[in-house]
Amino acid sequence: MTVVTVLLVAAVLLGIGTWGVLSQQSFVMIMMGFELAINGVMLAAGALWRFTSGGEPRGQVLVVVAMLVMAVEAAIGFALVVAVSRARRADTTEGIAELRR
Amino acid sequence: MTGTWVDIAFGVFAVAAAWFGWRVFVTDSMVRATFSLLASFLNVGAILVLLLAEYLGVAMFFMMGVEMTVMAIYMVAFMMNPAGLNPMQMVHQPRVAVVVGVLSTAGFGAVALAADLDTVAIVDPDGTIRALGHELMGSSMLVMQVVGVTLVATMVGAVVLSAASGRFGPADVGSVPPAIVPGDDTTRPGVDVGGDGGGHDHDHGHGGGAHGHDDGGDA
Amino acid sequence: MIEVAGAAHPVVGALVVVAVLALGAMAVAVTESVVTAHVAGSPLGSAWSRPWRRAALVLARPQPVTERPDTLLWVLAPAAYVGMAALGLTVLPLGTVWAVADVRTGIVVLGSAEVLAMVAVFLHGWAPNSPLPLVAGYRFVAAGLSFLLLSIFVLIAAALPAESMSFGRIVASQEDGAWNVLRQPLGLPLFLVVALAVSLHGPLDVADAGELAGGTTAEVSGPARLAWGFARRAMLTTYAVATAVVFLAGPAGPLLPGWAWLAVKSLAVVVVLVWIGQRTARVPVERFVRVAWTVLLPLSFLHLAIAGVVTLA
Amino acid sequence: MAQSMLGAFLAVATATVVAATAVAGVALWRRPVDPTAVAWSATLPWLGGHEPETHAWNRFHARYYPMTLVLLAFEMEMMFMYPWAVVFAELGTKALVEMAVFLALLSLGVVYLWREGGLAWQ
Repeated sequence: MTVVTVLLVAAVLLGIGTWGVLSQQSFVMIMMGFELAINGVMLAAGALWRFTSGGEPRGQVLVVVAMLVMAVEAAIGFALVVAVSRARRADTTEGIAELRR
Repeated sequence: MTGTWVDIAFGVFAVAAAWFGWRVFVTDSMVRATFSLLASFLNVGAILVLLLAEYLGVAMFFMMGVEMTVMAIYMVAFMMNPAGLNPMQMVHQPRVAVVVGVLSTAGFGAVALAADLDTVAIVDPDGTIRALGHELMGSSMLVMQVVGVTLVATMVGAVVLSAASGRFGPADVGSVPPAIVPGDDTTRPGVDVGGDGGGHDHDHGHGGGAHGHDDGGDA
Repeated sequence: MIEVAGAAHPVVGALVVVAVLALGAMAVAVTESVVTAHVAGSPLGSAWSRPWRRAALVLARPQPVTERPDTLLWVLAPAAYVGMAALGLTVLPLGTVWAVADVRTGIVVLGSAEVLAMVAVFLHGWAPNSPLPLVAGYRFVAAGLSFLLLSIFVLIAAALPAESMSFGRIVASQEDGAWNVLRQPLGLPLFLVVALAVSLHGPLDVADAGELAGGTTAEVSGPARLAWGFARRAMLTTYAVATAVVFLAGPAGPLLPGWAWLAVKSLAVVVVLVWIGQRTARVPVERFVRVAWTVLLPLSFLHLAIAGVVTLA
Repeated sequence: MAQSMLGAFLAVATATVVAATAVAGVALWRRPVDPTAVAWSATLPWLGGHEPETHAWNRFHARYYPMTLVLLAFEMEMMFMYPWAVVFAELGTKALVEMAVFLALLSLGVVYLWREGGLAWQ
């Protein structure tokens, strides 16, 4: 377990997440992709904190902020899903025709 | 635990994190997809514990457990075919997506390999939680209070968007066209209530689409 | 004086945890039977042996087959639920100087166990592909997302005087000062609510009560049903021990060895919990959610404030 | 010391896995209903004898969406409160005031949820 191996794992998670975001049609599945990408980011931040910072607490704060981004993204994202579904009965990106105009 | 065991554990958790992450997007069952993502998070949490970020790793279990439970609710409510009983393809631009995914992995990985990162040992591995506490109450205090404001904004936004009715009646009054027949929600212009209506005209073969909207019972 | 115990050998730790959960689950089953008989005014004689006879009957029953269940998750659910009871127990001190692993993040580990137990209950409702268990799973999640906050605030309040999130330190801080039941008086009732809800007992038994058509267990019978019955009693055991540790100074006490004091205190908590369960009517989930957010959550803020001021005084 | 922390978590993980596996073993032990004896019910949910009116694996609308979303945002405060609890006694009144401000701020969100009727079933 070195800084490089951990960062490589983070890169894989980021890549899978990106693939998911781009390929999925459903709102909720797209959010899953984002979360997996943020998962990779948190791992990378943890690795850099562990191996290169000497335990500087700000590195930990960075991970907490990444988690916060995830929570905000999830809460607002789900709320949008509910609102769009209620108003338009749509649950995929293609379902909202208005966005194409 | 000695170094070798840490390496072995890291390998297991790393493979599991990636494998579960991949399963999220290939399984048909929405609940399995959600909890595969949770499993990926748990493995990353375990790696964080191996990285001596004890608090962050364990907190990951906690936070992601809650977040994925909520996620599961929305997956079942807003995906047609939650259990994956009818296999279906819910993707677009699959080739582009794979290429971009591989490229981003390669790019990020190349940065990791190329960057000449000096390894610095952690000064006080037993004091990491206390150090984080002092940081949050000290120089990162502003971060915490800004986070507080952000979270309030998030909560208000989420309630505005998701609550069906506020104190002043239905939340979407005025934002949707009125029904042709008064009181009949299904005759509203732009509302698709047919079994195979315009909103779902892509390539997922299933029969339980739009009419499933109102099937849910009360929890 | 409790010292941070470090870690037991993994094999020893696993054996102790399994033994405690098994003994605890049996104690809970017998307590339930006896308290039920006592409340009903029926003779106690046969109540002592009733759990064993019922277990044997359950074992002999056949398992219904539903159409395309998610078999993997169906088996995983009770296993994960017991696993989370075990996870919570590992970080609790079980003797004066002994815990399986008195880690520095003890209360976070217990909180994680609680959250993941909620996932297990949801999966138990989802897996059989049957409407009633599914509805019960959602019902429990609504309650679970509400009582979660209470347990976190209560445990954080207990961590304030201990200056640590380790349960060993929490016990030590009570030996130095007063027991938490006295200096943080709101904590015990709030935590009892959590203990009942997370272990699917008493008035908050919303996931698998018999009167609610069996809830998540509507399609489970035979050995798998026995496993689920064991799991929820194992969870009650873990939370009874946690209650004894956090509020009654766990293994601390004169004359008797630490584990004996802990056993006595935990058993007392079990009796109280079961008795509450027998004497109170089930709360509808919607009402519980409203009460949890509008009454219990402000109470836990107040509790936190009291704990903070008392710690600084 | 760091190594002993990992050793502690090894013990935590071992006990968890052993207990879970033991119960998985019991839960795996299933005795199927004899399909020749009760042919029609063999692959239907039992439901206490009622006939199922719906497929369970359909869309299921939970009635408490706003509450879950507020919780998602609200529980983020835990990430700050745990480390805060550890240094609380050391920092004293300053820490008390700081967390009081933080929690008061977050409570606004909960109060808003309650006033908008978000706690009622939608």
